[in-house]
Amino acid sequence: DTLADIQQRGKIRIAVDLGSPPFGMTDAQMQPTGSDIESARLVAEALGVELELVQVTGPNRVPALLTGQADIVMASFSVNAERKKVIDFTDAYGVIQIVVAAGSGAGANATKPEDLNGVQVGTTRGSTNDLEATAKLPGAQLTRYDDDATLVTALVSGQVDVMASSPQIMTAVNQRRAADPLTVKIVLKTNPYAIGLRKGEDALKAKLNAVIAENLKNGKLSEIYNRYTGVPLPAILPKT
Amino acid sequence: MTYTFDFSALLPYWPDFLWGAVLTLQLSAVATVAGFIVGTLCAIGRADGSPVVKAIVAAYVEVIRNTPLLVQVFIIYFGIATLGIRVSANLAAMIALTVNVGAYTCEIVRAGLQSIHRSQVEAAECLGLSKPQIYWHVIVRPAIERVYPSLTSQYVLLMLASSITSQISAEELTAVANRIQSGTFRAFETYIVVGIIYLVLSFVMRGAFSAFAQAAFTRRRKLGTTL
Amino acid sequence: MSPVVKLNNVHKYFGALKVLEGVSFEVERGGVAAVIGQSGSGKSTALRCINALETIEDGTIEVCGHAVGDPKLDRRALRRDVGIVFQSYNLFPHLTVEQNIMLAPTCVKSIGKSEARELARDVLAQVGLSEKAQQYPEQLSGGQQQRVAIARSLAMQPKLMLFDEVTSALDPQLTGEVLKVMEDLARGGMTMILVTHEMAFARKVASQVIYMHKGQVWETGPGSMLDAPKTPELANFVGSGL
Amino acid sequence: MSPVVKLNNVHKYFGALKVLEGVSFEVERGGVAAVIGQSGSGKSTALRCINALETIEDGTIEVCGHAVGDPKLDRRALRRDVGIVFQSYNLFPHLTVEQNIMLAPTCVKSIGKSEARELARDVLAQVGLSEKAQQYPEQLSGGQQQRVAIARSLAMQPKLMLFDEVTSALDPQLTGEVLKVMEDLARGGMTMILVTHEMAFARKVASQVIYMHKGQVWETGPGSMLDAPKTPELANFVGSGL
Amino acid sequence: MTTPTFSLLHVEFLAWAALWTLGLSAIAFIGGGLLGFGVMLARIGPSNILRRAASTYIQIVQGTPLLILLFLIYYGIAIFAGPGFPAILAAGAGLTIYASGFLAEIWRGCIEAVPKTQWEAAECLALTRWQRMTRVILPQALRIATPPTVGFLVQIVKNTSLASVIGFIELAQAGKLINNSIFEPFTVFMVVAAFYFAICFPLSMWSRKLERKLNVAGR
Ligand SMILES: Nc1ncnc2c1ncn2[C@@H]1O[C@H](COP(=O)(O)OP(=O)(O)OP(=O)(O)O)[C@@H](O)[C@H]1O
Ligand SMILES: Nc1ncnc2c1ncn2[C@@H]1O[C@H](COP(=O)(O)OP(=O)(O)OP(=O)(O)O)[C@@H](O)[C@H]1O
Ligand SMILES: [Mg+2]
Ligand SMILES: [Mg+2]
Repeated sequence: DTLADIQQRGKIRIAVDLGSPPFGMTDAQMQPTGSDIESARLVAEALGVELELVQVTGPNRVPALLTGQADIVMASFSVNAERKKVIDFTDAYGVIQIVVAAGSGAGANATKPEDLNGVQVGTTRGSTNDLEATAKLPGAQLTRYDDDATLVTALVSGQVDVMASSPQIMTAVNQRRAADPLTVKIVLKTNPYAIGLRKGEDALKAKLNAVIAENLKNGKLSEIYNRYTGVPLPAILPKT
Repeated sequence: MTYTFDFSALLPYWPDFLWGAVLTLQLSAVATVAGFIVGTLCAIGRADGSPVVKAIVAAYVEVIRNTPLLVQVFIIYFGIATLGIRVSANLAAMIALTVNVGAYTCEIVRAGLQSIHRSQVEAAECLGLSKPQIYWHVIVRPAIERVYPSLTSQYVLLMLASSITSQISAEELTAVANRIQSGTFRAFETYIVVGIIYLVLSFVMRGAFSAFAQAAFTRRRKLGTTL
Repeated sequence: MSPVVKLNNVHKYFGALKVLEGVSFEVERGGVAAVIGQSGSGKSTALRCINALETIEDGTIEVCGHAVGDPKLDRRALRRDVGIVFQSYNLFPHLTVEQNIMLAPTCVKSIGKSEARELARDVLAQVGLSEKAQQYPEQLSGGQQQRVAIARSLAMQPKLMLFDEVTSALDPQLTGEVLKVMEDLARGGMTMILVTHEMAFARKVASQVIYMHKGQVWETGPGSMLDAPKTPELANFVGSGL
Repeated sequence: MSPVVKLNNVHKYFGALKVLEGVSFEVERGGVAAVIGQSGSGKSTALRCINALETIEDGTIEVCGHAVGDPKLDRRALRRDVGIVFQSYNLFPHLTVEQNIMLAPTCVKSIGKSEARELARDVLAQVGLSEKAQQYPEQLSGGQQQRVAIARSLAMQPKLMLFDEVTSALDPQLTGEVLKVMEDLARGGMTMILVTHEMAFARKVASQVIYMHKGQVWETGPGSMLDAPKTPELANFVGSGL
Repeated sequence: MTTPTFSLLHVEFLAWAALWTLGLSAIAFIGGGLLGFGVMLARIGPSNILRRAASTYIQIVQGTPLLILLFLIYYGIAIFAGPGFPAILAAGAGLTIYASGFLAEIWRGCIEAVPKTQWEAAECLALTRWQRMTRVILPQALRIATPPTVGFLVQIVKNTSLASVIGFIELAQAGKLINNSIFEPFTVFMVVAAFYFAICFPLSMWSRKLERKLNVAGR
């Protein structure tokens, strides 16, 4: 029972992805920051235990859980059916859209998935974005990077001009790509994201759900989300 | 141990593994050939070029040999783009691997060139051969034959090191593995399978190299000894 | 008839070391010159200067009409006319005997493969090694290797052959094989300069003996001069050398 | 008095190559056996078999009471009784002369350092190299190195010494030094088997000459047998060897 | 939100990360050295089974990309040894295994470069196998082994960069993190490369110097 373990050792190990701005990143002092990190602090505080951040990359999030590297994952961890087969999710504590965004070059006039046939589209390997883009953009030429940061770097440096990722990533890109900013062309999906945990941890899940519900109600989660992504959370989060 | 092994989940992905392996071999093959040419020319330049050429080659070799391939891959992939040239990840990977293995080839071939005794060159000079002819017939060919085992090892290492290019979206074997494990969530099994594929690839590559040696070096075929 | 080789007051230094100090001699067409002298007296260096393997500090060397000291010298043309054989054979280990011999004719004279092979057969027969054409150097004895080296030079049909102690790495029996080939060449009218320690051979074959001492030609004359040395150095050398 | 070494019908093959084909001989305590024969006749191999460096296919070898062919042979015990010196010295290059000599006594016989040093002095004196104790092998001439190798073996106070062409890498002068040491040993009553090419030495020192040919003992007898060979092979060997 | 540019702060951050790179290299070298020595002993030892096992081990380690090895260890440790294993141990274990495979082979070559006659001479002096090894062979092999060992150290330092893929923050990962926040890939990775060069180049030079010395002495 992970909850008992956490309480016993007085410390919770939360996996975060520092390569996924603005949810997880480092600040100017190279300290971890981002909405997920803030939310993780909230969770640790609510449980009354110390927080230990475990760094993971996108593709490593599920293995990190399954192999016990971390107790829970808070890394813009979108809920989807495949993942639910192997791990559990709490209620959502945020949403993330999957969009196709493009600059003025290739894909500038895209309005539907077929318009992207043969176009190079960057995404993050193994993420929900990857799965969604693979399913919905069968004709596109998907270019998969290991983490969001590398994707952003690729977009900023001009290695690719079209992305299938979140609006937050697009914002991060545009800060560095003033000459030819990306705009959203197609919304592929709106996904809730939630805390990931191993299956069968019902006590922990209940506890976390309570923490989320409370902090949604008191507006703390929305405030954090707003602070980092620039938009408030929707009033009602989709069910997970 | 709470983990149960399940390799069957990977079965449907065998074509992906296959294509990943094919791309890995392609990357290595191109880098091997190109790196060999670059390295050999550099070795000649370092042995016999003007002081400027020598200095440039020396700097190239030292910089490459003393920095990680991972960093070289990033610099080439993003650096080239920053200059405004867009290359595909595969091409960038090939360039990076070529640049990398070229430096190592240069060092190995140089050792081979140095092992050719001066008297061999003098003998060829005295027979009236021109400089390029001497290089080709008397220096480079036997030198390559001598260092062939080292070259083989280096190119097998290159094939293994090409796994790094997954970081810049080249869809080679390791990239495929990363993608499959995040689809199946069978990380450990995936990496075991991929590890075995790499092992097989390295045996295949060694086999191919020794077959090539058998065909190319007639003397070795006949006498069974190395130079 | 002008001489094939003519050295005039040749000086050669290695840094501070004066190896040749005014060497002059001539060899006529068809002549066989044996160069003798103590170790370090500059014999090899003189030979190497003749073939432009070393540059000289002073003096002139004329070989088959080429001015060797001239900076504009066409070395490759010179070397078509001059063959040289070294003590250490210097065969190419990665090539068969035949390939060793064919290399220069095909590369330098642009002779076709089959013609070159023909040529290789001829010269191999000349040195008595016809059956070794497909062997690699390491499969041959020292004497056989040396004879292949001679054949390789002969294949270029040089006007002048230089031999630098070609027998001193060989045991007496193998030496005999190589000397026989050289005798045949001399009888065939080839102009030759040979550095040798084999006094008996020099006496027998040479039309001219050149005794070098301390970087100079100390004494020169016909083979018979070895029996009646004029200088005490040569007397001493002949006495101890045999 | 039983023999120190007794070979009986020893067979030794390297793969298909039959190197020893039924070798039998004995050496008495205090005897000096000189093994002679052409290159490749199996002399070194016989010596190596005696010291269990090679296993044998058939026959028996008894050395100082050890049954060498026996799989349960205690090799270390055997080697305490047998010293061997090779053509190529095989000194340990990273140790000084003294350390080379002290190594085995301290390691094997557990003798104290100072006692071992004493011992080293003694054997070094015996081979006439007292002043070289602190040198490294590469600082010595070939003959000196060979004498150190002998001293190193002597320090183990073996009952039997084997010498394998210990002088053939040396020039005549150095050879003389080493032979002198061996003569002294023979005079001191050491049992020895020596493979040698020095017929004169064999004649002078050996109590018994063993002529090997094609992996067999072809002829054996006292030193004088060299002057009156019974077999044409030995006659031929003695004739050409000198 | 203004985007910061590359500053001294980042250099300092990289310098700290470089210390981790050094630490990881040290773990890998020491661990790999000990393990590699054992593997090497098994590889040249008298036991047939051990010899074959060691040889298989070496072939597997040398035939698998370090990246895959690291992934396997990272997840493998968690599976078999339970959770909570810090990344440094996974990275250290992976690099240790990697280094042991290569060092074992390098050292085997050096030991075999000691002439066979030295073994025989030692054997004929009745030394035990262990004494032969420690008193006669190893001291000689050590001299030969130093240059290639130092040379391999360079490989280890460079290859610690791969630990970044399992989230261990060393020099390469630090570079990635900085790049996340400032997006100047070219500058960042050039500086990272310079750090590696500053560590590796002196080692390379040292190795070459040793090699030259050995060649001169061996002549
Ligand atoms: N490349 C070189 N650099 C410096 N000194 C050299 C060089 N080649 C030869 N010498 C020196 O020049 C002198 C003459 O050498 P050379 O080889 O001509 O003598 P030699 O008469 O052929 O002797 P030997 O009979 O030993 O071959 C010797 O003192 C030798 O050390
Ligand atoms: N380890 C080995 N493996 C295979 N063949 C060997 C080996 N050692 C020796 N031989 C062969 O055994 C034969 C006898 O060798 P051995 O060394 O005993 O001859 P030898 O009489 O000592 O000759 P030499 O006078 O040249 O030393 C030779 O043909 C040799 O090639
Ligand atoms: Mg000379
Ligand atoms: Mg022998």
